[in-house]
Amino acid sequence: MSETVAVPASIDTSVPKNYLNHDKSIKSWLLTLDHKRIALLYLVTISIVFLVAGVLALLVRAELFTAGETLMKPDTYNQFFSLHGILMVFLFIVPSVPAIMGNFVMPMQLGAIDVAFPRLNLASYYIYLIGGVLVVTAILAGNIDTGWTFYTPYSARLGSSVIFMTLAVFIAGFSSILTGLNFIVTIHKMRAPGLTWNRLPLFVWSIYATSIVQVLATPVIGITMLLLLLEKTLQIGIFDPALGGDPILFQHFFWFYSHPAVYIMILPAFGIISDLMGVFSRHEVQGYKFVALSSVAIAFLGFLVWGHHMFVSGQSAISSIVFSLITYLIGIPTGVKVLNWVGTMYRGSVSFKTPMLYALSFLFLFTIGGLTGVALGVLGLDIHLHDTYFVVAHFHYVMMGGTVIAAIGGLHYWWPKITGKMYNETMGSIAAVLIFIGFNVTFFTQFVLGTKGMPRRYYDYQIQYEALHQISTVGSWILASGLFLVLFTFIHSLMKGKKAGSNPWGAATLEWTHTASPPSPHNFDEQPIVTHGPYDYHALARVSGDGAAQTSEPELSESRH
Amino acid sequence: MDQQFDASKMGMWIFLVTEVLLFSGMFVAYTVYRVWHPETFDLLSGALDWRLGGFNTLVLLGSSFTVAMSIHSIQKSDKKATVMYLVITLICAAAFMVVKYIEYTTKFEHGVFPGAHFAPHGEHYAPFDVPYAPQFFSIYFVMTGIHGVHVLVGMGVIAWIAIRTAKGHFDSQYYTPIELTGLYWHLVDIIWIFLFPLLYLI
Amino acid sequence: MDHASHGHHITPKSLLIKVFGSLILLTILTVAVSRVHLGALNVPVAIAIAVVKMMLVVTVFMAVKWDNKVNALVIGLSALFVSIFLIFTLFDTAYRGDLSNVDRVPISDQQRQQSAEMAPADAGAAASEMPASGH
Amino acid sequence: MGTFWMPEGASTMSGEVDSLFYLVYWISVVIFIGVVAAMAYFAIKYRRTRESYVPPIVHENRFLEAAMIFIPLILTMVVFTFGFKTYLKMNIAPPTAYTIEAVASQWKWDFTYPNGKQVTGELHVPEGKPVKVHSTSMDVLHSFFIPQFRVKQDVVPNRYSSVWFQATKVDSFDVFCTEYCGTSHSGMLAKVIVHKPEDFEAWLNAGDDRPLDVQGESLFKANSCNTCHSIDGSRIVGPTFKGLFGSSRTFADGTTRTADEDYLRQSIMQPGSEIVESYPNVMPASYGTTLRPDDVTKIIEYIKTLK
Repeated sequence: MSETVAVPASIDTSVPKNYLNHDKSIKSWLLTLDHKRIALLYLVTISIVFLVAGVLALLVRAELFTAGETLMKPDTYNQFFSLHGILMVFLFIVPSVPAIMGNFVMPMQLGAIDVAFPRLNLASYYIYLIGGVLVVTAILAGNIDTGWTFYTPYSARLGSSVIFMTLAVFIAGFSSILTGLNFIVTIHKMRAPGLTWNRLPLFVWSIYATSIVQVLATPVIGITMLLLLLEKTLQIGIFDPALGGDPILFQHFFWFYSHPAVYIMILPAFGIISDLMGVFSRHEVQGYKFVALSSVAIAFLGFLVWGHHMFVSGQSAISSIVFSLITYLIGIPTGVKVLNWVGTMYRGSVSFKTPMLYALSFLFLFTIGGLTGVALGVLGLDIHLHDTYFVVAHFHYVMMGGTVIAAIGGLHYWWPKITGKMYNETMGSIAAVLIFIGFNVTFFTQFVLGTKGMPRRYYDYQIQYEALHQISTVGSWILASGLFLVLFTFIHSLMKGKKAGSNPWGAATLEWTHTASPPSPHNFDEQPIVTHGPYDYHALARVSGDGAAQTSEPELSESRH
Repeated sequence: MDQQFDASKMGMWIFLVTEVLLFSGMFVAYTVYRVWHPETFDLLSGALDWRLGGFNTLVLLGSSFTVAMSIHSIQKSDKKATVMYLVITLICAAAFMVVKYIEYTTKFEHGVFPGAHFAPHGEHYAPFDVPYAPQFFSIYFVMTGIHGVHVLVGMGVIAWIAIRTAKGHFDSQYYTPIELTGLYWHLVDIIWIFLFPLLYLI
Repeated sequence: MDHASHGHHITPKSLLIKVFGSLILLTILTVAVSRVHLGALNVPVAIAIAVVKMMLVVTVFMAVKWDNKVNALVIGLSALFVSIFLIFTLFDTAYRGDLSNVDRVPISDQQRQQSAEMAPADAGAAASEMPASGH
Repeated sequence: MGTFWMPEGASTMSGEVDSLFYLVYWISVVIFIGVVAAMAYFAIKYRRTRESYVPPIVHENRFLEAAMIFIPLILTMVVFTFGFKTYLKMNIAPPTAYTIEAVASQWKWDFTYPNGKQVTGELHVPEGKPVKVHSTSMDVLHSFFIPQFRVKQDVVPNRYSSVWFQATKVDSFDVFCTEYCGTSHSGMLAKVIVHKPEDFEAWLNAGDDRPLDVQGESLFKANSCNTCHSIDGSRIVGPTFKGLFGSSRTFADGTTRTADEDYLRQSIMQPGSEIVESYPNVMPASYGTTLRPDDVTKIIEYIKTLK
């Protein structure tokens, strides 16, 4: 691991030609095959979806501020919470990290010039866009109030808008499948010389595991939505009990996708956190192999537990027992990850830059989310907690406290690479703290609401729940102000940000060490050759020549053990 | 070139996996209803004509063989033979679809529709009006319908590939599109290998 | 990637023909077996023959035998996950109602059975068409 | 009055579920505090002081990694075992249980007792006796949930499912529907009223001697009519009932009709037959089958009083 990578000359030159400015025409953006530009197309589109779905969430919370009618009628409320769920799940959180950061960062971390199939990559984006257009059509057609789960027979009896919505989910699914396919092949075939599987950054490992889940699970939501469509149009009677079908079978179909899908949502976040913990502790990620393989283990186990959403559905006791038992097993690789992240800071050099603040709040929130997940897997206990606010709180802790927090942290981390500009560290930190506080005020109260028996998807509620609902709604305003401050920080950075160096964080992965910020259109001016692991800061220090004097030798540290 | 070929082929295999999982939903629905109503399903396989199904099986196996032969030929740069085999494949696929069309229309004429509209009449079909027969025919129509769509898509791609071969786009050095189309076509064949006994025979 | 014809295996014509022949024979066999009444064995035999046919197509026609091992792994994975989907769903549907809290038989079937018992004249016909579905 | 987390328990099962909850809760609290404390300690102790300092490599400790796998494995298996035992108890009703038939429909609960007595929106049960609620749904999925009893079970169309419980307190509690079922999902409430056994017998054998319009008012609430129809003139989902009787109705197709008793009966039994102008056609048709004729008369009597 001693010798040396010639540092490409381009990193510190001020050559203006980069992927952002080498061709500025609109056509060059809309028809681009460059994974970085496609990532930005996704970034803009997905941010709009997040904004819309987030505003819906604020309206839902505002309606719940008082018992009875506060702002809107029950039908409006039911549509708002359904659209919030559908948009957030199918159009925001599933594509978010893989499509934005996976697309932008992963090929560069591999030392590749692009993904394996650039045209397919662009096609995936447009397929996603068609899905989005269909969602808008469905909204305009009105009356989507199924929740994001589309349970039959309720969904099979609604108006034509459900047809558009199921089609939208079907098509958005294809985008997800093709992205996953593209990434798997890219990771297998496009790694730079010397980049063995043991030297892959953990972000790549997690994107790899995610992609496998995408490819294996998403087709099933496709066929499920197709069958639901046929149930509606031809009354085929597979899921509708009035025609001799079985509504619980629909739930099996739905959750065979939708449970692995929560790992599609959370695994990339794990990858971001691993990278952040390594870089901002300037320390090898503890138990690298365990962390990497636990992603794969979680991806696999994620397919064996879907029935834990159905403990009170009327499914057989045998399946409840099997699903419950396997559910606990997922806790183990997840626990391995959390403890290794904490261990990464041990004897490290911990910096409290904004991305690290997000990583630390991820650890805090995700631990709560994970532990409450175990509580929900307990057979006798889930009967009480099922379909209450406890579940709502749990998955927001995992999905928002986990994925969204990690995604925002990752966006801060890669922002200098993406735009070539630094953001304002003070504003970034304030936003991170606001989000952390707002999030806990909003959702921790919902755990209490849930154990007290407040059912989810309720427009109106008994007066004894009002105080807790009000705290939660106030929390949502703090959370929203934090998120808007993030948006403001990024816009401020675009207008007034300081120019970023090629490697402002001192990271050791290829996207920082071998490219400029922002990168050139083809990422690397010469093919990188990898000689050390992704978190080997000693090798980095030797190569770049600075800091060598302060480096304590690895041999020395071993003897100190 | 090799790198690209490898990547494309792996991409194709992964795509085939998604196809398998797509069909798996239908196979699960079939198994669940068969386990619940075994006698009904046993009885209803008799409603389908195994001779037509069997003929279609042979035709599809034949087309799989000719696709394999077309790849064999292009690997030896025998473009004429390649085009010939691809055209035979197309003819087989067309024959398959014609038989499928006959099967569908006969059923529709006798009121055998999927699901709620199931109202069989006529000497052959009337005895099959039993509980859960609509489920059987729903599954039959959806499975063979999705399979039929795959055959049609395959026909389009094979026609395009045949034209490109005739134009001389491929030789033993570069024939990735033919190989990938072949993989897809074999999968369509494999799905039918399972559909035939499950629906027509048992 | 260093053998003949640019690194690609050419499957011999004779082998392709042999496999094609076997597939035809197996198709005839599966039809023939289905005509014989084997009772509970009919379904497993039919599926076993279909699996053999699939293996032939996959290994020879799709040339997996000579292909990169990763692709074989990919196929194995798809088979694994289809079985997971099937078996875990059957854990519920085949054992629905194994505790006393859910009825095994849907209400419409219970009513059909009741009316069949009340009208013994029809019972014979109804039972031969749809005996005790749901079990 | 319950604790910070759980509401006051009122069935023989609630104590067991609560101890399960607190077992998981305290294990979780200990793990959580451990993780966060370690995180905070490491973050502060090893905070970056010199910008260019590269810390030494810490080699992974295989023993520690193995412990991370085995300790949680043992803990979770313990929790599983307890959860499994409770689950079986909650799902297997004692054979002696007193069975009440329940029918769920959008958006109400109808209960029928062994002696034929029918009640909507109120589940009367005796204290100290196991009670089994045997239920099905007329339309879509619903779920039967009583937080104080810690019981919940989805109610599925075309299939019977049941919950059982043994109440331990004479009091009344809420029954919630926890499976989303349409517009008035949150209005699909009922009360479970626990009597002393002798009071329960008396209730079971008593008729209702209140005036028809007063009974009608109870039915109006029990059948969740109030979630779509106001009595104060405001518009919710459907038309208000205030001043409805005797008024002239204009329909979507332009025709008009006076709201007499025949009209009201038809609107309840076949809600889609005449749609009042500017209102959506969303009222469930199931009222036509789940309401008894004399119930409809009582509701009409109640509407007559709303001037």
